[in-house]
Amino acid sequence: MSEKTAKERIGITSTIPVEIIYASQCVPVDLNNIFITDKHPQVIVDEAERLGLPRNTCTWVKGMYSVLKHTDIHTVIGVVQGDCTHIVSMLESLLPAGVEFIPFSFPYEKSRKLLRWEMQKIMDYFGVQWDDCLASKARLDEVRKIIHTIDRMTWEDNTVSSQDNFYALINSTDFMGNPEAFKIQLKRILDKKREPYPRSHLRFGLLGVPTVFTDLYPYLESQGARVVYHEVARQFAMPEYAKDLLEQNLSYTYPYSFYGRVKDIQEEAGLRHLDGFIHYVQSFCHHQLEDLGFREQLSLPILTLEGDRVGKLDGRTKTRLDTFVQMLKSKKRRKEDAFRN
Amino acid sequence: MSEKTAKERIGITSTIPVEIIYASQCVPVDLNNIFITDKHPQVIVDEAERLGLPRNTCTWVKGMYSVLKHTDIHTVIGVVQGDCTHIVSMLESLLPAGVEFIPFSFPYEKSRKLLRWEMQKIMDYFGVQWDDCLASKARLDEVRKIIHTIDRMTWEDNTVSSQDNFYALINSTDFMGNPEAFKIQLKRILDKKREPYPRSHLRFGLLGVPTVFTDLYPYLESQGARVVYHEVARQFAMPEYAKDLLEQNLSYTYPYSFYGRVKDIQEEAGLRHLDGFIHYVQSFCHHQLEDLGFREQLSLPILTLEGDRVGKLDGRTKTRLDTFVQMLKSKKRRKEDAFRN
Amino acid sequence: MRLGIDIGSRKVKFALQSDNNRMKLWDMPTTDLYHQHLHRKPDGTNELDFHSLGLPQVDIVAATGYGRNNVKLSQALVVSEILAHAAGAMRVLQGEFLMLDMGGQDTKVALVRDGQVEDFSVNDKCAAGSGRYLENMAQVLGVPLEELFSYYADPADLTTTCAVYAESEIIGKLAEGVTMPQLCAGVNYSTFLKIRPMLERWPQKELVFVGGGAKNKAMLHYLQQAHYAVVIPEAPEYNGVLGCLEMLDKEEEE
Amino acid sequence: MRLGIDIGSRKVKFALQSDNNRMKLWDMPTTDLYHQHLHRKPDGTNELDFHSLGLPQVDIVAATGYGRNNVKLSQALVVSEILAHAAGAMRVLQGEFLMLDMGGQDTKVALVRDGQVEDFSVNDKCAAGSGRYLENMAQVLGVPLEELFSYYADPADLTTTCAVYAESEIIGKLAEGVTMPQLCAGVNYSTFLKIRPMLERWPQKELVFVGGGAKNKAMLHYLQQAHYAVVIPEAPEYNGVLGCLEMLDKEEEE
Repeated sequence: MSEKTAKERIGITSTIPVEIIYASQCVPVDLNNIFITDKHPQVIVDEAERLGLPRNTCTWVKGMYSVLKHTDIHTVIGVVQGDCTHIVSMLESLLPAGVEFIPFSFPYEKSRKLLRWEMQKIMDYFGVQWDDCLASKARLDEVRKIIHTIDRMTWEDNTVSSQDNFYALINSTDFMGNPEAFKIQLKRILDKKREPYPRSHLRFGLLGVPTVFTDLYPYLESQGARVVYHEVARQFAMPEYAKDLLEQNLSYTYPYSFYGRVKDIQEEAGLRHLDGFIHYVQSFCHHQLEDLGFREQLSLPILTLEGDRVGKLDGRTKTRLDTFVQMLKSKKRRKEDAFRN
Repeated sequence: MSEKTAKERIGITSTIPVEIIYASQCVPVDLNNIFITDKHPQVIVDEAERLGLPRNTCTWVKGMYSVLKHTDIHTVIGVVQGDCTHIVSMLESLLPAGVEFIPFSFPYEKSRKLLRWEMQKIMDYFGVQWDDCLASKARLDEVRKIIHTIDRMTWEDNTVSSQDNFYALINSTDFMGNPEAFKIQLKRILDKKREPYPRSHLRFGLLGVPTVFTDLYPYLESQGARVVYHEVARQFAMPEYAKDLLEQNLSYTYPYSFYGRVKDIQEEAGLRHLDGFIHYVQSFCHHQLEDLGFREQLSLPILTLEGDRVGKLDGRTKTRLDTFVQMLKSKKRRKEDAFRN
Repeated sequence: MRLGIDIGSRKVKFALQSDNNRMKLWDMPTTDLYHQHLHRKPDGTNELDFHSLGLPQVDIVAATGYGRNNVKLSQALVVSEILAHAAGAMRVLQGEFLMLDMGGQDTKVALVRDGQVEDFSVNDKCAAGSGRYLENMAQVLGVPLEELFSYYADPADLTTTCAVYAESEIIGKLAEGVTMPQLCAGVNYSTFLKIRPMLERWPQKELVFVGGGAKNKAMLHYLQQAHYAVVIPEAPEYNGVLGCLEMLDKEEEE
Repeated sequence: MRLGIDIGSRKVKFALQSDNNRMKLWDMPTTDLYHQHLHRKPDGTNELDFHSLGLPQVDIVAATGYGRNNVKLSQALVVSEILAHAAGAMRVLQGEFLMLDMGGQDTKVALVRDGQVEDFSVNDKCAAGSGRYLENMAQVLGVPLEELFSYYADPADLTTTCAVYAESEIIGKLAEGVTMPQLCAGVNYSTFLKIRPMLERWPQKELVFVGGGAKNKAMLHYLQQAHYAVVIPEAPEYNGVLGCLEMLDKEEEE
């Protein structure tokens, strides 16, 4: 390990076995979260374009790039297999001087041996052992347990909003750099105790990467619909957390085969009684290509939403959402009518 | 190996250790080459969009997708690390039924152990041994030797056109499925024996992936400029061919670090007396991001050209080329004048 | 008296249905509506100013179009324009069919089955091939839109996807000697190519073609050539506003 | 008599320099040039028809602009429009400076040093922020282009990048109560944001602003706010054609 001091902030570009960083006393920082929780994320994107990033590049990559230019982060762990090559190009060719880039791969074929090798590499870098990591896994699992409860309350008790559900799941990539403080935030969600959402609300699964829309959830609720399944964000929270650290990172679906994701989606769609899917695709992202695949593999109706820059839902996107909600409600009503007659 | 018959055509999406396929008596087919050498490549792209591929996807990915839909190829080896994730998404989620996808990784950190593991995996699939592959390497190196001669004649003797240079290099990904027939084509280039190009012609290095322009080389020549260095295509031809198969695929720069490419470019720029670079970027490709990196790392003037659909140079691209050529010529003239006085 | 209103990005379309079921159709620029005919209320919603519109007090208003969410008409039943167009299309065709609406910015396709929208698709984020693209190209070629719409034979091959940059490609072809009719046909054909994947998502050959784009004869030709049985309602550009009145009817029935 | 001609995608600009060095400037639609004033020769090149242009026989012609390659004027010295604009800019500034040309489709920046173009950059493939984008937006907002160009204060935040879809965003903001001046300023500011990265490639603060876009007062304001010392030549839209005549002079000297 190259002279890491405790509390040093370590950037990550996507979910990695963050237990290793916590074991080293360093603090993981998900660059995506810094970007999107900024007061003016759009200014951050403008800055990246000003610095010369092509406009037809994913907004998440632009956001992370600007963030790296302006923070005190000197080490970034980047996922070089299992995420996107735009991030790799950015980390490789555009890092400011003095920032070190540590590559991490999720081996495509889910090889136990190769994944262990990759994890060992990061452990060696930070000078920690498997046992240290298992200890930090226990610490994080305490928090994950609450996240899973919140997730269950979202779809089963219907007493947690889509927004709170997303907040809990998405912050599990880095535990906000402080698992115990994060836990307090999560407990606040548990304590909200709201009335269950009405049964008439449509139940959506949101497939794909996190959106850049700032008002998706309230808008959906105003139309009588909710997201009760965040496919990728739920995976960030390691739903299979009970197993060991290696298994946990092998059963994490996102970086591996598309069909592993499909299987997970099919299972959760049944369990959660979904009415349909919203497949969110980020402009210029390779996951756009999977839209066709989802349409072939999944039987529920799918609405594809494309997002580019950060901000409120635009009129075109609202039209799509309205139509999808109104169409599904009318179908449902007709089905119920037919059932009654 | 799953019942491969000799002469079966095996699709590849980028350069891989093609020696393995030849060792198995199967025939490698670079899907990019099938696409771009078609009489109507644009129709192939239209077809991919018709089938539902998003328009803001790289044309090469679209082309390969259509090709796969219409050929008799049942096995595709796709590069899952060291190339782009758009291809991976395409191969994963959109392959027609009955087509098998074999992943191949160039390990990011150039680990000998991991690369050997990857190559062994493909060898096992085809049921061949290292010795068989070394034999086919000897067979291919015969052809590579001619390609390297053609490349040398391009920049040193100035008696080979940019077009012929590119033809020789680009077809080294699959040796056109028939190394001996390819050799005959290459000998024809050797036998052309044209007068050296005038010394006044500007000498360009073309960085980045192959272009989708059909008339770049004649247009450049009409303006008094030539491409005497094809960065990536030259790498396809394995310029370090003398070493063993593993070494050969470790010294191949394209799938590894950006800085490995920069080093190669700097060396060749000096050797080949380049006047400037054209950095070709495919719309929506992650390599677009490296344009900034090249501008920081390389000292010669760089013209960035963006291409989207296949076809002739458009007016905007011609304007860029004209300006670049005229600017460099005028700079050169001024330098020579200053030298004379 | 019932009023339907379709608030598009450039034009607002009105349909006034009198109690004896007579229909009056007209339009105005969207900016005029915003500037002259809305009362903004403290709660952020708006009221149509029937007086300045020269209308009598109207009982029921149904609104559709992009503007419907922004304008938040307090007096209106608000309907998605895709569903409105589908409802409009059901006036002229029953059973199972596709609705194709070509508007100024977006092209929308809906699969209709037994009076119900089963699924739909909208074009992607890039506006190549939109109505605005056709308008721009007509302007560049110096022909009226109606004339542009009449050419379909021997289309020039246009490769530029951007609605703005296609201009220079067209001018270039003109200089190369490609004829005006070929270029007009090329513009239409490239638009058809853009729309086709949306239609082919469903194996369906009955098609109702609506919106301002339905006046494009070349598009009709290409659709028929692709074996679609095409129905175009009268006044196809008013299909959305008429459809939203239809939905009002249905709503009342229930 | 020397004639300069700048063949753009929509307009052709002419500069006729008489022997006593008087300059006459005028323009016409590009399609008119193609249809009425060219003789197509068997070898694929074209000849300007001086007679139909109402011109006397001209000695020397210099041509620039997008159309220069397509038209292949057999009588002309052909010059890249970036170099032509740089040469035009050198008429008003010496030493080291940036040339910023905002045309209808493209924005071009050149770094000029001691009478020589050292480097240049052109905007990317997406036409958001081009002159055509500004024209479209003026049309949507219902203001003349000159008026659009006058607003810079308190710009509305526009996030849509596509020149066509920005329309619906603008209409939406209008409905939300954002004022016309703010929207106009927003259109100008988003264009400035698009151009800025091209300028910042070189650490240079002297700037000659040319092309039709140089009439954009808001753009001038933003450039000055970013600490550029901006020079705008007289008749900036004729800078290219005047520059190509300048290059003819240089050519003759050598």
